[in-house]
This record gives sequence, C-alpha cells and structure tokens, in this order.
Amino acid sequence: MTARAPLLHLDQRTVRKARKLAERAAAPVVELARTHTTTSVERAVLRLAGLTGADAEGIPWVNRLVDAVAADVGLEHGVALPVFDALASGEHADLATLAQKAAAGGAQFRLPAGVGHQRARRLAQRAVGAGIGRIDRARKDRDVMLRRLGDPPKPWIYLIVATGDIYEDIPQAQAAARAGADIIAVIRSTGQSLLDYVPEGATREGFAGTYATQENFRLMRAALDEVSRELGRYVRLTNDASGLCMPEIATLAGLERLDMMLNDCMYGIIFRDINPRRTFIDQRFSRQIHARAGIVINTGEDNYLTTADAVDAAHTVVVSQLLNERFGLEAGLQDWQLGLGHAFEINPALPEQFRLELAQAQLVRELFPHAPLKYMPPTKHMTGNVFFGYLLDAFFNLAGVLTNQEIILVGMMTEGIVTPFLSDRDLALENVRYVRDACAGLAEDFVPARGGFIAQRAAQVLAESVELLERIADEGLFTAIADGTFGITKRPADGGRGLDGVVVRADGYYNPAGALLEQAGPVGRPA
Amino acid sequence: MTARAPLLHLDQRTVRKARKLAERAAAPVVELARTHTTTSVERAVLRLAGLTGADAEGIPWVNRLVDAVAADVGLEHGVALPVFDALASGEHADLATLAQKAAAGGAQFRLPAGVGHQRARRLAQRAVGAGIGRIDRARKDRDVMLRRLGDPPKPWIYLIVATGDIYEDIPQAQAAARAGADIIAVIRSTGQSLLDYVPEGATREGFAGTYATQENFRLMRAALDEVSRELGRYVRLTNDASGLCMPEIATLAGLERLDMMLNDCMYGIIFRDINPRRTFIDQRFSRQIHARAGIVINTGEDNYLTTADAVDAAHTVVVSQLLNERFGLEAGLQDWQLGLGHAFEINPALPEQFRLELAQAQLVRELFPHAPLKYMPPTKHMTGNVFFGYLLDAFFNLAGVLTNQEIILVGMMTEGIVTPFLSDRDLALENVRYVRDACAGLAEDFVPARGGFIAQRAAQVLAESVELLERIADEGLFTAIADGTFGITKRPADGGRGLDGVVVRADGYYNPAGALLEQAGPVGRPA
Amino acid sequence: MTEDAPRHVRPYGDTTGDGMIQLSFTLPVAPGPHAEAAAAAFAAKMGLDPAMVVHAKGVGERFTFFVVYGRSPVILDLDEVKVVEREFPLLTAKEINLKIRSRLKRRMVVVGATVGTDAHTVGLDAILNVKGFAGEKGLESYRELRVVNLGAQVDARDLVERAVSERADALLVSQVVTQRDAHLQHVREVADALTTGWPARQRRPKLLVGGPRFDPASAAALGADRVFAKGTTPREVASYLVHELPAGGPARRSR
Amino acid sequence: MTEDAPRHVRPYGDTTGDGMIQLSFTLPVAPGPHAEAAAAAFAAKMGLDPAMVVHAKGVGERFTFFVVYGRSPVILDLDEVKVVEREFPLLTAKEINLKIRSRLKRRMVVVGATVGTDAHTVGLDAILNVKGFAGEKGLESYRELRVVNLGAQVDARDLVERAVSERADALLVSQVVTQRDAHLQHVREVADALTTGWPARQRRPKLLVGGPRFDPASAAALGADRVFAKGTTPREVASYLVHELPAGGPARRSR
Ligand code: B12
Ligand code: B12
Ligand SMILES: Cc1ncc(COP(=O)(O)O)c(C=O)c1O
Ligand SMILES: Cc1ncc(COP(=O)(O)O)c(C=O)c1O
Repeated sequence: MTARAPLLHLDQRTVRKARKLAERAAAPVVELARTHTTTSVERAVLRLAGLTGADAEGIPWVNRLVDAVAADVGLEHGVALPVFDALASGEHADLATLAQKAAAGGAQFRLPAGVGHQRARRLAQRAVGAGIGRIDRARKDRDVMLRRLGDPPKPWIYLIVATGDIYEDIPQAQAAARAGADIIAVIRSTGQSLLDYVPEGATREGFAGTYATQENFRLMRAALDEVSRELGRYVRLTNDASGLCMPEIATLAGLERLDMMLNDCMYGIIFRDINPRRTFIDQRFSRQIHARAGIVINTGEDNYLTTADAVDAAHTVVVSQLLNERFGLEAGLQDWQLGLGHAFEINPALPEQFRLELAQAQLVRELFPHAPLKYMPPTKHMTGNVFFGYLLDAFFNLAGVLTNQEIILVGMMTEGIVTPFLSDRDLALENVRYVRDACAGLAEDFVPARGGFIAQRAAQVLAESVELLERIADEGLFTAIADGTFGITKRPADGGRGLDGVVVRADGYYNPAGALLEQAGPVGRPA
Repeated sequence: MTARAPLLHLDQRTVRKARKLAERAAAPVVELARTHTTTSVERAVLRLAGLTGADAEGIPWVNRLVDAVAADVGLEHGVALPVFDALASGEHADLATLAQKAAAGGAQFRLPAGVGHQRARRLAQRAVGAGIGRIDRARKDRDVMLRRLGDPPKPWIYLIVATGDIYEDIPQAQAAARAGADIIAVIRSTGQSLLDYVPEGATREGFAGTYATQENFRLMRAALDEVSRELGRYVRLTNDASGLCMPEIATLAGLERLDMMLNDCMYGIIFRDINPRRTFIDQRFSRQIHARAGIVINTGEDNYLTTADAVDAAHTVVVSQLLNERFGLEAGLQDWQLGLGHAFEINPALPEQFRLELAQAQLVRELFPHAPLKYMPPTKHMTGNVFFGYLLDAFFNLAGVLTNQEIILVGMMTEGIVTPFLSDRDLALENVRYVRDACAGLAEDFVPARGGFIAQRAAQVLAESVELLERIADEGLFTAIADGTFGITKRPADGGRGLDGVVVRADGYYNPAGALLEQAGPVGRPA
Repeated sequence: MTEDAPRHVRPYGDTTGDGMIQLSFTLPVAPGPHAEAAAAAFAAKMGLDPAMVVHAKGVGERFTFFVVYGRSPVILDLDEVKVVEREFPLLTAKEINLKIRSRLKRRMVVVGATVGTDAHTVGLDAILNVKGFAGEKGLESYRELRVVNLGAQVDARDLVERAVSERADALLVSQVVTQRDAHLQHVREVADALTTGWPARQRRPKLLVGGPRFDPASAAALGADRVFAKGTTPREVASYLVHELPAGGPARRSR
Repeated sequence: MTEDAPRHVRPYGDTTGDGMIQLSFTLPVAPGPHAEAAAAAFAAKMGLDPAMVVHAKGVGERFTFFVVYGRSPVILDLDEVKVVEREFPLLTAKEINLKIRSRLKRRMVVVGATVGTDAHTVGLDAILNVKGFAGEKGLESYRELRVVNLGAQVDARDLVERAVSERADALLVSQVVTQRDAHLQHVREVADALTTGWPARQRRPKLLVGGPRFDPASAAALGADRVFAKGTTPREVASYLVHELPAGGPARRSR
C-alpha cells in the first residue's frame, strides 16, 4: 500500500507540539517503571529461564518460587540473584525441583554477595539468555515462514474466536483463515485478566473467551501454521497481554510465536480496575519483550468509546494514542509495531455520523502514518437489529477503505447479542470482501474539501488533544486517570488490584532479562 | 438541492452531438405517431368525454363503443366525429346509453359531413374539453395541496406496494408514508399490461400487484391525501402507464390526480412483447396527457439491465434515455417531468463495482441536469441472502447520495425472493435514513480524479452511446429494436400484441383531445 | 459427506449441538411489552427454548417487527432427509447429440415458454438460448435438438397447440412469479391442457418445469415429469432429456 | 391495544394471516443438495409449510448456512400471552423522595455491583450514576437514596459482606455476559450468599437483578425479587424500590 498524500492539511507545528507534550507527560511514568518491579515481571524472568508447570492446585511454579523468594529476602533485588544463587549451591537439580522444594518450605533464599553474586548473575544471565534465544528463534521462524508463504497485503482482516474451548476454537479459527482472515484473535475468558497467575495446559471451560495459556498458544499457533501452509499465506495469531500477568503473557507469546498482542498502557487500569502503578510497570517490561519478539502490539483506545461518547471524547483517544506511542517507542518498539487502536463508535443516529467517523479515522491515519492502525468496528451502537448492524459494519468497512486503515477488525452483526456464531464470521467476511473489492480504488475519489466539514472536525479534535495533553503534562498522568479522563472511569493511583505486587527496586536490583533487553536496542523490521 | 458543479468534465460537444443524433433517430417515429391512431387512443378520447363503466362481462363501454364505430366506419377518422354525430341525433340520452345500444347492435355510425361534421366536432370538443378541464382542476388541486402541505425536499423516497388487494394496499401505503415514503407506487397485477382494456372498480385479486383501475386510483389517492394532511407533507402516488392501454391509463391518472406514471417509449415492446408501432403511437398521446396533467413520467431503462449486462449495456441505457427525453419533449413534457430511469445493477462480484456504478450514475446526472432522475436499486443480483442484500441496498443508497439522484426507489432485502413484506419496507427505510443522514454532506468530499477511473469510464460510456445513436439514426429505431439493441430482446416491428389496434389516420382524422393538447403547449412548472 | 460426519445434527451457533437459530417476523400487535411477550410466546410455540427477543420495532401503530435468537429443540436425522438426487448421468454435449441420433434417428424437438401472466424469460432463456448459463451453452447449441422458444406470457392452451404442431418431445415451462401460488396454478393449467389437448395416440411429451422457487420434490403433485430448481444448467436439462429417451432402438411415432 | 385488535394472530408478511417468517441457521452438513434438503427438513420440523430455502452457503467444508422463508402454522392467542406488567406506579423523583422519607424516616441504602467475572459497568452505571439513562438521572441523584456502587468484577460474598456493613435495603446486581449462562450462575451465587451471609434477625434486602438478556419472568427461578431487562430507566427502579417499602409506618430495624 502506498501512503496517500495527506488530505487534512493538519498544522504540523501543532502535531509536533502534541508529541512533545506526550513525551513530557510520559517521562515520570517511565521513571516509575525503571525504578520498580512487580511479581509478574519477576515471574516472567523465571519463565524466560525455562521454569514451567504448576502444582496440584494449578498454581504455576513461577508463582510459588517468586512467593518463596519474596518471603525470604523480598523482591527488591529481583528473583534472579536469590534463585540462581540457590541453584548454584548444587542442592537442587534444576529450577523446577527448586520451586517444588521452595513451595514445600524445603529451600532457603539469600541475597548472594561477592563471588556468589557473580556466579548467580552468570547463571541467571545464561538461563534467561537461553529464553530470549528461544524468542529470537521464534522470530526468525516467523520471518522464514513469511518469506516462504508470503505475507498477505494490508489491510489485514482480523477475526475473533471465542468459544471458551480451545478444541472448538481451533477448527473455527482454521475455517476463518480459509474464509479470508489474516489474523486470528483468541480472546480470553472473562475472569482471566484478574488472575494473578497464568493457568496451565489446554483448556475447555472459558466464559465468552478461552484461557490464555502457553499450551493453548502452542496448539493454536500450530493449527494456524498448518492452515498457513495450506493457504500459502501466513496467518497471524494474537491474544491479550493486558491484565495482572502482562509481562508473563508477553513472554509466553514471544516463546510460542504469537504475532500480535493486545497491549495497552492503560486498558487494565480503566477496564479491569488493575492498579495504575502496577500496570505501567508491567506494560514496560511486556513491551520490551514484544519489541524483541517482533510482535505488533494493539492498543485499546477503542474501549474508551464504549463508556465515553465517541464525539465528546474523540480527543481522549488521540491523547492516549500519543501516550501509547511514546511508551512503546521508549520500550524499544518500532513504528511498525505500534498497532494503535481506534473505533467506529459514533452514534449512527447523529447527523453526519459517517463524516465525523471519517474525520477521526483520517486524523489518526495522518498523525501516525507509519503505524499499522487497528481499527475496531461498531460495538456500542450495535443492537439486536442484525440487519441494521450488518449495514453499519459495511460503513465501518468503507471508512477503513477510504482512510487506509491497516488492521481491520471484522464487525459481527450479532455484536449486540451474543459472542459470534460461525455464520456471523462468514457473513462478516462477505461484507468486508464486497466493500474492499467494490470500492477498491475509491480512496482516490475521497478528497475532503479544504477547510470543509471533515478538515474542520479533525483540526478541532487535534486542538482539544493538545489542550488535554498540556493539562496532563502539568498535573501528571496519574491525576488525569484518577479524574476519569479516559473512558470516564476514575481510577486513583493507589486503588485497584495488584498494588501489593509492586516493589521499589533496591540499588542492587538485577533482572537479567531487563538488562539484555535494554541493551539490545531495536532489531529492525521483518524481512 | 443546489446543483453541484459537474465532476466528470464531459466533452460538451459530444453531449450536444448525442442529443442531435437522438432527435434524428426519433424523427421518423414521431412522424409515425402523428399520422396514426390506435384503439386505445380513441378509447382515451371517450374517457375524456366522460364515458365510464363496463358491461356485465367487465368490458368497459369505451371498448364496446370504439369497436362498434370501427365496425361501422373504421377508426381512421377517429371515434369523435361518428360518436358525437350519433349523439347529436338526439336518439341517445348520453354517451353511456349510446355505448350500451351500440354494443347491443342498436346504434349505427357514420362519418358526418358538412353541418353534421361541424356540429359533431363542436360537441366532441366541448365534451373532451370538459375532461381536460377535470385534469386541469386535478393539477390545480395538487398545486394547492403542495402549497398548503409543503412539498418534501428531494431526493424523494419511492416505495412500492403490491399485495394484489387494494384494501391491503391502502393501510400499507399509509404506513409507508408515515414511515417516510414520499412516493407510493402501486404496481399492477402480472397480467394487466396485456389486457386491451382497463378493468373497472375496486379490485382484490391481483397477482404480485394490484389492478390499475380508475376506482383503485381514486381510493388510493384519497387515502394518501388523508395521510398527507396528517403528516403535513404531500405524498405522491404513481402507477404504470405502459402497456396496451397506455393512453387510457394516462388519462385516468390525470383525472384521478396521480402524480407520476411509469411511462416508457419502449418498455412495453421489450418486456411485454407489445407491438412497436402500437407502443410508439400510444406513448405519444399518453405523454401529451401527462404533460397537461403535470405528471412526472418515469422511464424504464433500469429494466434493460435485468436482461442485459449492466457494464456491457451501459450505453444502451444512455441512448434510451436520450430517446425518451426527445420523445417526451416533443410530446410537450418539460424537463422537470422527465424522470429518466437507471439502475444499480452491476454485478457486485465485479472489482470496482461501486465505482463503476458511481461513474454511470454521475454520467446520467450530468447529461440530464434538470431531469428528476429515477434511480432503481439492485434487483438482478439480489439473492436469497437477505443480509448481503441489505448491504447492497445501502451502497445503492450511498450512490444516490453521492451523485445527487432525486427519485430513489427503495431496495428491498427480499427482492430475490418475494414481493416486499411490511417489515422489508420498514427496514429498507431505516437503511435509507441512515445513509442519507450519516452521509448528508458526503458529496462534498466526492471528487473523482480528473482523468481517473470514474471519469474515464463515464467518457467511455458516452462515446459508446454516440456510436450507437449514429447507427440508429442511420438504420432506424425499428431496426435497432428488431436487432435486440435494448435489453438484448429482439422485437420485430410487425410482431407482438396490439398491432391490430393501429390505424393510419385518414385526411379528415379528428381527435379533439390531440388537437387541444397540441395547441396548448407547455403549462409550466408547479408553484 | 465424509465417513465420520454425524447422522443426527442440530443447528450450530458456535458450539456443537447448541441448536442456535435466528428468526425474524412481524406480528399484528401494537409495539410495547405485550408485543414483546407475544413474540417470546410465538418463539416458544415454534419450540425455541430459551428464546431471546433481541429486537422489537413498531411498524406503524398496529404491527411490530421482531428479531429473535434461540435454541431449537429439533434434532435432524440426516439419513431420513430425502433429497432429489440427480437420477441420470451428466453427459457431454457430444454424448448427448450422439444418444439422440442413435436412439431417436431424428432431432429431438423441445418447445419452451413461460406460461400464464408471468413475463420472466431470463431463466428460460438461460436454459434455451445459445448464450446459456454458468458457462454452459444453452439447448439451442445442441445439433440434435430443435428448440422452439415461445417466450413469455404464453397461454397454456396455445403452448400445447404449438407443441402438437411441432411434434414436441418435451415441453419446457418456466415460472418465476410465485405470489399467491401463481406458479403452481399455471403449471397445473399446462398439465391439464396436455391431458385434454394432446392427440390420444401420440406419445405424450415430457413436461419439464423450472423456476427459482419450486420444491424439487413437487413434480408429481404438479402433473409434471420433473422439476428444475434455482441454478439449473442447460447440460443438466439436456442430460435428463436423453436419459428419458426410450432405452432400446429408435422411438417410432405413431401418426 | 385498541378494542378491535384481533385476539388470535399469526405473523404478517404482506397479507393478514399469511404467517410468513424468516429463519437463518447453520447446519453441520457439507454444502450441496443434501444440505439443502436437510435445511428444508429442519424448517419443516419447525413447522414451516411451505418452507423455501432461499439461500445456502458453505462455511468451510463441514457447515452450511441457510436462509429460509416460510409459513408458520402457529396461531397465537394474545389473551394467553403473559407479560410482566409494571406492578407499581411510576413516580416522580419528588414523590419517591417523599415516600422514602415518610415511610423509612431515613435514607434508603442501595448497594450495586456487577458480580462474578463480568466487567460491564455501563448498564449498572446507567441506573446508579447521576448521569443516568435515557434522559433520566440515576439513583445517586435522589436525595433520600444512599448509593454504594462497587463497580464490576465483584465476588458475590464480598458484595453481601459489604451490603451487611452498609445495612443495605436493596442489592442491585448487573449481569451482561450470558455465554454459557454465566449471568444465571452469578445471580444464583448472590442469592445463595445472601441466604448464608445475611444476619438472621435483619430484614433481608431486596435483590434486584438487571441486564440486557434476562427474561423478565425469571426472578423467582433466580432467587431474586425482580428482574429488570434491556431499556430499564432509573426512575423505574426507584419507583419499584419505594413500592416495595413496607406500606404502613416506618420500618424499624432490629439490631
Ligand atoms: C429480471 C426480473 C424482472 C424483469 C424480467 C425481464 C425478463 N425478460 O425476464 C422485469 C423487470 C421485466 C420484471 C418484471 C416484473 N417482476 Co420481476 N424480477 C426479476 C429479477 C430481478 C430477476 C429474475 C431473473 O432473471 N433471474 C435470473 C434467472 C437466470 O434465474 P431463474 O429465473 O431462477 O432461472 C434459473 C432456474 O430457476 C432455472 N429455470 C428457470 N426457468 C426454467 C425453466 C425450465 C424448463 C428449466 C429446466 C429451468 C428453469 O434455470 C435458470 C438458470 O439456472 C427477480 C428478482 C431476483 N433477484 O430474483 C424479480 C422477481 C422475479 N420479479 C418479481 C415481480 C413481482 C415482477 C413483476 C410482477 C412486478 C410488477 N408487478 O410489475 C413484474 C412483472 C413481470 C410479469 N408480468 O411477470 C418478483 C416475484 C415475486 C414472487 N416470488 O412472486 C421478484 C422475485 C422480485 C420481487 N422480490 O418482488 N422482473
Ligand atoms: C461496552 C462493552 C464492553 C466494554 C465494557 C466497559 C464497561 N466499563 O462496562 C469492554 C470493551 C471493556 C467490554 C469487554 C468485554 N466484553 Co463487552 N460489550 C460491550 C457492549 C459493546 C455494550 C454493553 C453496554 O454498555 N450496553 C449499554 C448499557 C446501558 O445497556 P445494558 O448493559 O443492557 O444496561 C441496561 C439494562 O440491561 C439494565 N441494566 C443493566 N444492568 C442492570 C442492573 C440493575 C440492577 C438494573 C436494575 C438494571 C440493569 O439497565 C440498563 C439501562 O437500560 C456489548 C455489545 C452491545 N452492543 O450490547 C458488548 C458485550 C456485552 N460484551 C461481550 C463480551 C463477551 C465481552 C468480553 C468478555 C470479551 C472478551 N472475552 O474480551 C470483554 C470482557 C469483559 C468482561 N470481563 O466481562 C459480549 C457478551 C456476550 C454474551 N451475551 O455473553 C457482548 C454482547 C458483545 C458480543 N456480542 O460479543 N465490553
Ligand atoms: C488493549 C486490550 N488488552 C486486553 C484486552 C482484553 O482483556 P480482557 O481479557 O481483560 O478482556 C482488550 C480487550 O478489548 C484490549 O483492548
Ligand atoms: C417503464 C415501465 N412501465 C411499466 C412498468 C410495469 O409494467 P407491467 O405492469 O407491465 O409490469 C414498468 C415496470 O418495471 C416500467 O419500468
């Protein structure tokens, strides 16, 4: 897809100003993330080091081990040193044995110093390095498959599968791929993001979604590899990182070669009532992993418009996108990995609704010309009238074509009713296909009048965004979140779940993954 | 609606050439119509003179009387002189009595000469003049209602009602009007256009349509007057003129204040296998009546695309429109009365289908800037997939908005299945309303690139039209029709039904209506 | 169907056996809670349990339109489903011409029309005209077939009269308009006309009926020999025609 | 309904009594004539006669999606349709505040939450928050109501515990996710927690349940006092709450 000349004639100084303000607003939060760790970050380190499995109650060994370390020496120096110090003692065959013993009270941890410190550090680095090596290999495998099978042209068609049962999901995902999906998203069971551990194994009992587990990731990726080969095009897989286990899930995604991940700097705060500090710390580490894994993140601004009004709150979407961009770049992601989210959520009863949507979509397109935007279909105004819903989805598809969106979630006519039926997906793809083909070059004929309705609306939203960013840069992002700026949901900095998992890093804090990832720097775009 | 600046940059010399050619192609046919009459034209004269009713078998008295005159003296001088001569004799109380007696063989006709001729002529002129006076009054009544109630802004929403039963039709039509219809079309029972008489009375037994009768016209117009008053906007009524009784139905429409009529110079030929000569003669008289009645005609080019391919035959639509325009203007219609027909019938599976449709719709728009175009929704490619059909109708509605069409037929999702359900109409209006409102000003942003895909396609269709018109002007319209030029249906000049009703006018031919109408000239646009 | 396909099935929403279906309909009831309850009751009487009335919209003052989703209790035994399988082999044009030649020793005559007040010819033409349908040429393109296409709006008796005079081997009748069962009525008229109008000693021609809304299983009830539904191709019709030729030697006509 | 509305009705396509409805569903059957016959058989088993299978589309190799139109035999007796009519008068905010004041002699306490793993708060907030819904202000705006909104993802036992400590007069529970009947399960958990967790001597608070997919008639089955469906407005809920107040004099609480 060749980028089109900009149509909105945005004031470029204002655009630059907005970016500068986002950087200023993000700075203290980045500093927070650099100086703190969380239980989930530490568990992710152990996962990279190769620790898997769970106890009889289903609690993963990484949780058991981190809890044991925390009890003995605290987490402020990270788990790596105490754990690899204990391993180095030779008393424990491997990480798994150590974890089991620790859980049973049969292992003691200390903070090694001197030679012990050096040795533990070396061991930790080697183990975690191996994990990162596996992520690198997964990335290479993806590159090879992309070269061999071919990468579908953008826009990519993104379809959700959500039966709750991985063994129903797999054939549905394969059917969706055969019907034209470029990306399969398996969404999670309603409860999972609040679990402070990642469940294990293949699962069949989710509600309105399937549990994100390493084994489910593996099964689905294998199924999609199979269908990719059959179809001669690489079918991407995505899942949700956001939640209490963001760093770990990001790690598992890297290991199992997922291709994209829902990962937002604020989604967990606003929509899952997860503690703000916890979230900002977790998201940084998880994005460092994504950066390394060559995973494209999808941010969640679309969600704001399900609670806030899409016209009144249009600028909050843009502000959040600028923040997500800033946090993402800082964590090492590159522009092509920033699937910033937005959505077609303006009330269809509003006069000029479609043009307002076009203004917003084109604004986002021009603000982030190199980001693969994730464009979400109408959800809030989808009712039980499936015929009208099907029509609204068509206009969403049309807006995507006219404004060159790149990751197109496919709207379902039953959005207002049930999680998608098999036939919904098929009908939805028929809808996408018609609009894409029948209007293939229509963007050529879409020329918003200079200073006309669309241009004016875009300029207004940009101006409101700058205004809001100024306030946030001055008063702080935590204050803004506490005030209900995003999704009109108030989340105080000390509220929500998971704050007890946040730990201030001590001076000697050591995280071999963090260290490796910080130094690595960007790895570049896939071939 | 303010006319937009043209977008296609058509070559105006080519446009003028096309019109000249259409005039040349039409000339011999106009000459034919001026020098011939038909049974239906003569029956229309009697209807204007006030003759109504039917015999026990349901055959109207106008038919009986014309047949009796034809049997005695032939029709080459028209019915007026023999009939009013007989009346003048004083032996028959009135036209109805005369018709009854004639049917029973109890009246003799002659061609009056001298004083008798003058007297008959005077009487005829007075009687027919009274009928035309009634049409004039109906037109004034419409003007008054339009002024009082207000005329809905264009585009006008056009909805079909077709239960077969006038008493089911009426509440459905009223419901449609309340739901937003500006025009109600009652379409006819499948068999009617081949009947060589107009049925009488209120009817309940049509197939896939309701019989067009004077009483049904009256009932429906009254019902719509009622709802117009309730809604505070004038709701128009339309029906079909084309068929073997075109002149009579046009007359009844004028008398009963219908507002539009389907009236095409070739529809009956191609789609009902009515004799070409008969049709061209009938259409001229019927249009003279429409002109007088201030009725907007709707032509039938949309139908060609149900039998021919909408891409290959695009130019045949334009050629037919130019011919319909020419015939219409010649018969005294004004530009605002020329509801030229076209349709959204390109195969939705074709790449760039929507842009091809836009090119055609915009071309027609620019060729006939002052005509209220009648734009027909997809029919041929509507399948049993009502969801997809609903979507296709939305794109039709969008094309209408983008290219400023003025009479919008409303597409039904069940088009491929059944005649419309009550709910189809309601859903269809929801579709229209969304597109109209959400995209209200979108035409402002629709700017086909100069020399781009749309402009090129339009230029190509125009060029092909000129080429075809050249051939028709040279070889004759009858030859073209016989060759299957329109709707890929071959209709030889001497084939089809109703040729036996065509009569060459004799030197002394007299038709008081024709005379009044030819001399009247245009009456002007309604207030 | 593959070997391991189940014999008993239910509708599939997103899970095997969930039985989920969608329904829409209008009730002549004024919009409101009573109407919604009526819709739920209607769905329940159709067997849905649970039934979710997900959309209700007044259409005028006396009607309400509904969309309902719900679980149908119906379990279908696929082995009991009767399907009109093609009872004849699909032949190539060459084979068809050859068979006619060898069995009939003359060209086969087919007379086609859309009867009654129905004016739709596209379907009939798709079968008869050289141009054909779905990439297959129409019956006119077969050397050994003589096609008489009478077009549309043909009276049943006129059709039979013409078929008599053309010595037709088959009548091809198309019907598209189905409102108030017009198509069934018109086909029965042809069957009747054939019974009364066909010379007693002559072999009665086959009566083929086609159109988008016929039930393939309704031939007998209509007095026809075979019904062709939506999507029929010319070659299917030609293959059927030769299949129905008397098997042994040439069919001789009694005069 | 007007006086002359009929008591027995059928679905209305375009003619009174035609019984026409539309259906769509997927069968786990490979596309083809057998599948279409199966769809027709399914529709027949649902009672449609005639049933027209107007659309059939393979979804992958093992499924086929269908659209069917047909005539349902069901005749509905409108007098038999049970509708949960509003059993209480709709009061103004003023009247509501007054009644609480006069009858309770203190503010009424309501505790709201979306329970279980359901994170949807928009519906609950529409009822509780000042901002309200459909132009009506939410319960927080009533002077005599004290609203404790616990938000979403609240455990049933936590909710009841909090209700105990707040001395709640009513629990307002929202449920939006219905897949695998999650909403029913979660509501039953609250009802159970209330039975076990509520102090024996205290008046048990009213349990109000709301969400877009509840059957209004299901309250008893869920152990709730009342169910509020899609489109509920805050004033309805407030009116219900005062309607349920003990009629005579102030309600005194035993400690
Ligand atoms: C084209 C068309 C027209 C054209 C017809 C032009 C022509 N010369 O044929 C025009 C514009 C003139 C027209 C007019 C009318 N039409 Co019309 N028309 C259609 C349309 C859009 C497409 C039909 C078509 O051509 N299909 C394509 C062909 C190839 O498919 P087919 O007919 O199914 O044929 C295939 C098979 O069925 C089979 N087959 C068919 N016949 C035969 C015969 C034999 C022997 C065999 C073996 C096989 C066979 O083989 C074919 C190839 O596979 C349909 C809507 C739709 N999308 O289906 C409405 C439709 C058929 N029309 C309809 C109506 C009501 C009318 C009118 C009566 C409306 C009116 N009152 O004015 C008029 C009058 C016509 C009349 N007197 O009959 C209705 C019928 C409703 C119903 N079920 O009763 C439809 C469904 C539209 C609607 N929803 O209202 N129409
Ligand atoms: C907004 C929304 C979200 C937002 C929620 C934000 C928030 N803070 O609430 C976000 C984006 C976070 C979200 C997430 C998910 N959602 Co959601 N979401 C929706 C959506 C678009 C609108 C719901 C809504 O707000 N309606 C507006 C309110 C006002 O209506 P209401 O809830 O019906 O409330 C009214 C009445 O029901 C009643 N009422 C409701 N509660 C109560 C309580 C009481 C006491 C009373 C008296 C009355 C009452 O009064 C209200 C006013 O009239 C719907 C789709 C749709 N169009 O309906 C999907 C939908 C509800 N979501 C769905 C799903 C599956 C999810 C996810 C589980 C998907 C996933 N696996 O990731 C997630 C996770 C959420 C979770 N853990 O529960 C499904 C549920 C399917 C089902 N039937 O089981 C839906 C239907 C979409 C779909 N078709 O798949 N979602
Ligand atoms: C950014 C982001 N992360 C995660 C999720 C899903 O998270 P959960 O499983 O908590 O619903 C979403 C869903 O919309 C999202 O937008
Ligand atoms: C121009 C024109 N006249 C008349 C008709 C209807 O005529 P009939 O009643 O013969 O179907 C149509 C229908 O499409 C038409 O387009």
